[in-house]
Amino acid sequence: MSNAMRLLPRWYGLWTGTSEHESTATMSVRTNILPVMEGRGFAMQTEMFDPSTGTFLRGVRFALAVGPDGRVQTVGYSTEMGVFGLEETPDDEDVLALSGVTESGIQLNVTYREESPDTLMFSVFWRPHGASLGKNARPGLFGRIHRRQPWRPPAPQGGGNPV
Amino acid sequence: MTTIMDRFGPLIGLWRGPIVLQDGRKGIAEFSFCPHFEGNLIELVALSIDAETGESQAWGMAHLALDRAGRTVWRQFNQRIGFATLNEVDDDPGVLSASGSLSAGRQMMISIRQDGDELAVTVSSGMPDGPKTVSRMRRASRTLRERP
Amino acid sequence: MTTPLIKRFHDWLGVWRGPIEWSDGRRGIMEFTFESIFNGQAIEVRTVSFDSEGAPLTRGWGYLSLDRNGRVIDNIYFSDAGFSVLHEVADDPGMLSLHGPLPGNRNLDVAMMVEDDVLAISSRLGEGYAASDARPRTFTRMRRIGRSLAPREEAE
Amino acid sequence: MTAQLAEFLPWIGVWTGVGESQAGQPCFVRNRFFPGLEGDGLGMQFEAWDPGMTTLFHGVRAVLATAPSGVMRALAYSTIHGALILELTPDDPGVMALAGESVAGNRISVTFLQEEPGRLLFTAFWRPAMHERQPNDGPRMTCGLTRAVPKRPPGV
Repeated sequence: MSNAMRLLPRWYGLWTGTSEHESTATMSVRTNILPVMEGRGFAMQTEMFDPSTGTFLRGVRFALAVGPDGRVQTVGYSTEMGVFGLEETPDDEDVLALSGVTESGIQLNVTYREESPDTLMFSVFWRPHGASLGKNARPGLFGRIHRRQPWRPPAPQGGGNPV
Repeated sequence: MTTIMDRFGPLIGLWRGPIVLQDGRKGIAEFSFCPHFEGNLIELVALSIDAETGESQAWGMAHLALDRAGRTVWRQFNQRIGFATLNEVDDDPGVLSASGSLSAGRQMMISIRQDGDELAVTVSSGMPDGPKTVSRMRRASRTLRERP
Repeated sequence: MTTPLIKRFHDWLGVWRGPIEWSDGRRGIMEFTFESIFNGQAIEVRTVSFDSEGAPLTRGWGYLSLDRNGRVIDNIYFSDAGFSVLHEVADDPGMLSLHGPLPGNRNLDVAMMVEDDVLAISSRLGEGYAASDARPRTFTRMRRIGRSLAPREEAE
Repeated sequence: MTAQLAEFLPWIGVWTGVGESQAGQPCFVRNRFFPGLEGDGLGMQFEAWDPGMTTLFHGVRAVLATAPSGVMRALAYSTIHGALILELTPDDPGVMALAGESVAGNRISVTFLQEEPGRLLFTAFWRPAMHERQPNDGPRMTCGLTRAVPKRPPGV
């Protein structure tokens, strides 16, 4: 079984955290991982915001599924790069690795590593298609997201309530 | 309003109706178009359902967006042919037609004609003159039929 | 990260479909979708039934959650009946039985069970306080469609 | 879909902003409106986080629908108040005002007000059941929300 179809059911849920963009800006990240197509595929829906103003900055939606030829690929769209199709590439057993070329001719490499059951580290490299990836190239985007339970009020709802 | 929503905004919503699949099976088709990222992307979830048992006969998803040059791009998956990227081809006004190549020299073609609360869809994914999937759906958000 | 609610209804999560005949004679396909929300704090339930041409017959929406005593609360909207808050009543293990008031001095009973990839539901819309058992019930048996949508634990 | 519900259709999409919770905490709010009940209702997903998005202070999933009587209500699940049914109270155009009681008896009020085409003002408050029945003064949550519109830079 591919890493994707083994890891994604485990990663089902709402994840949030922060991301660095080309080591210049820090963004808040919200990623929703959920089954689609009646559980036969999985979607990763990510939005990134300016943490001080709450303004939306960029977003990516993709769905992964197993094709008739057994390859795991995506239907995907990024507000920065448009429509894209990525394919899963072999990697360590706790890593989801995807790569491909976007419609705007950008070579894209995306990885999610499970650091713990509720922490994922992700990185995204991009470069013009055909250009080589420099030996110590830094990812354009990298960060950590965490899956947590919502805050619950102490019973009864009269206690110290942050909302 | 984004240019893609300008053209395809009326598709947004859920459609359902009879379908005859390319392999001859009959069922109920369900197409759900939803806008994302302020209408820069339209996501389609598609299903064909056996009218007797409710089992899913076919399923898939697609992304409809504009490329850098402003052309409509249709990136899709369905369980029979897998993944394909289609580009818009000329057709009558108000009709979305897109085509793209598949493996082994096959060609995929989809055309969607929306007219008020009616949606006509034709899909072929074999040899150009091969059998097609054909469906006529109606907007599902109509008021419910009165209970007897 | 499993919650008490997901531990109990883990197997229900996903899409279910099957034929239905309403007590008033309408016939079609019934579909239920159970989706875990807020990392398992509640389950959103979306329902639709449509006839053989795809024309919609009924629509519904609900939220399953646990009250402070660990019993199920199910607040629902159903196009034939309106809004209600249903509370769990005692029944056999594995069976979820819910009861609640509806506007207009009516009430709703629902019993649901999942067994071997079949979701069986029996429901009854009743009038008045006298809970006469002669009122018609609507039964439906739906099969799981596709795969379970349950969050998978670290080690199964 | 009723004309009253259709009035809110232009709000479909994601809205975000930073504001202050009823307890005075700074928070980041994300709210999404989407077609629900196959287009016969309006779905809502509301999340109030701390600015760094490490804690979900309050999450709500809901659908606004029309009861058979014609009254419009929001069926909801809140991570704080649990199962809710709130009534859409009559108000000016461009205002969605919802009010009701939770199962625990807390009184809840939620309002979205369209200030400009791309801007909503969100306010909400809840009062414990035993709180004396005075009008709307007292602390509340407020947050200005703007549409999440992607900025497509040239090049990449």
